[in-house]
Amino acid sequence: DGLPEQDQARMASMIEHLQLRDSLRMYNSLVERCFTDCVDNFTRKTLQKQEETCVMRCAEKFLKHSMRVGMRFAELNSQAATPE
Amino acid sequence: DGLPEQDQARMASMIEHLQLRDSLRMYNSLVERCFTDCVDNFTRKTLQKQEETCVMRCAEKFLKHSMRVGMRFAELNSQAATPE
Amino acid sequence: DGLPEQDQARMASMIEHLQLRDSLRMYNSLVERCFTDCVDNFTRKTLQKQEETCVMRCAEKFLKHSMRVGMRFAELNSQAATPE
Amino acid sequence: MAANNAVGIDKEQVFGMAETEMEYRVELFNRLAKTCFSKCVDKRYKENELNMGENSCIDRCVSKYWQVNSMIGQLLSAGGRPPTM
Amino acid sequence: MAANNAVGIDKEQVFGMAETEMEYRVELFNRLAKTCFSKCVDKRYKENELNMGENSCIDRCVSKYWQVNSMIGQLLSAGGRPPTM
Amino acid sequence: MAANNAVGIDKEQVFGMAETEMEYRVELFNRLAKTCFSKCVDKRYKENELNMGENSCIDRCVSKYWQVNSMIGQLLSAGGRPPTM
Repeated sequence: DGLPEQDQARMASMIEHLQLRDSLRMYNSLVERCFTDCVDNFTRKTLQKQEETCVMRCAEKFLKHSMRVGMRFAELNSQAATPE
Repeated sequence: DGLPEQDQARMASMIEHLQLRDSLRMYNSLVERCFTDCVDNFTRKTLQKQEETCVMRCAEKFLKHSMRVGMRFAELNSQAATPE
Repeated sequence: DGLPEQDQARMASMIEHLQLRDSLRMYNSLVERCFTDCVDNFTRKTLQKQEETCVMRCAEKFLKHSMRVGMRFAELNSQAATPE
Repeated sequence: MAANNAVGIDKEQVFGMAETEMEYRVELFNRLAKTCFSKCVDKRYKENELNMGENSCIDRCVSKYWQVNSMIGQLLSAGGRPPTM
Repeated sequence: MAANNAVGIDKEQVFGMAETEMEYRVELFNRLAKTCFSKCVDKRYKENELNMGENSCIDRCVSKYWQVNSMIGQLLSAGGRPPTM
Repeated sequence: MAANNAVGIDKEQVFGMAETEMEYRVELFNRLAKTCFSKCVDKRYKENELNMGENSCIDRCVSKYWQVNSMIGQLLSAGGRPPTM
């Protein structure tokens, strides 16, 4: 609030940087999870149809799950007036 | 030792920062572990009595465990005269 | 490429720093994995012969595995002309 | 010059703490999400929608995780021991 | 002075993004390696060499992991949603 | 000015290495603690104290983990290969 303009810019840039880093980590963890849950056959080097379907459903479910958790999390965060 | 005062302050501040970060991570991992081990029933949205008991015991055991490991770890570290 | 010399030095130093950090993490994760897979008997405080053998094989296999994955990963990376 | 430096360090600390606090929240969220996904979502992935049972499981899971987080936070600060190792 | 600062911030961002990009690749590699080790390598560790079956499993595992990575990357960018939370 | 900068970079490297070294030790401790907790502590949590069996298991687990850490450290440096990827 009372921060000088330059510091506000720096804070915004830090937040942006953390968000980018976090979304890349989420991407990595999503890939690992769906691969682990859906791919178990290594007799061929390309995905089979049902593996592809499984991966897409897994990813979509995970994203919907994240959005739902995000909403609930935000509600609880806002209820906790002074979180510290 | 031979560091200028300003650098000593910076080193101290870095250590403090790492300790804070590490203790917050420990807090997060403790919560995840005790939740995972103790909570498996999702027919209600509040913790039941025996879940609460389980969580508290889990957390206390984990902290005692950490302290014991910390002591042993320090002993081994001090035995290893030149650790690198 | 077009970076001033000073910035190139900084970039090189950053890469070196990330590589050091990553190799230490790999070391930690290798130790955890081989310990978890090979050590399960806690009636004595020193490793038994067959635990040692298991740990060494595990570590060697893991390193060979990492190298193989690294080669395949590099091939795929170079095929993906514009990775972004 | 010295005063300048002192201010410089303080500002670094403020930014450092803000960053640590944000990292903490992000990690809390990520662990919560991972845990509730494991507890609530059927890994056979027969469809790409969350069904009603999964959705209510998720809501309750988030609520309970939050409670556990508070309980352990209180334990850590009550022990005279702030959440340090 | 102001211009100087602006340049300073931009440069920080460039270095910050390069670092984030490298961290991303390292994490991708590490998760891939961990996952394929779990899927392909016999945990009894009867020898210190990877046998032929393990080696071809690893090659296929890397190839399939890469495909899954691309598929999910496309899903995330297609959703209008760049890979953000 | 150039000398000034060179000194600046060196100092950054010193701080960077000190930080990396500390992060390494913290991670070693955390993985050791996590692993020995899994191996030694009964997950039914019937009491809030560690019993004698758990305590001696923990002591031996720490000792063995330390040995494994040294063995693998030696393997990595012996291979001519410092612990790099």
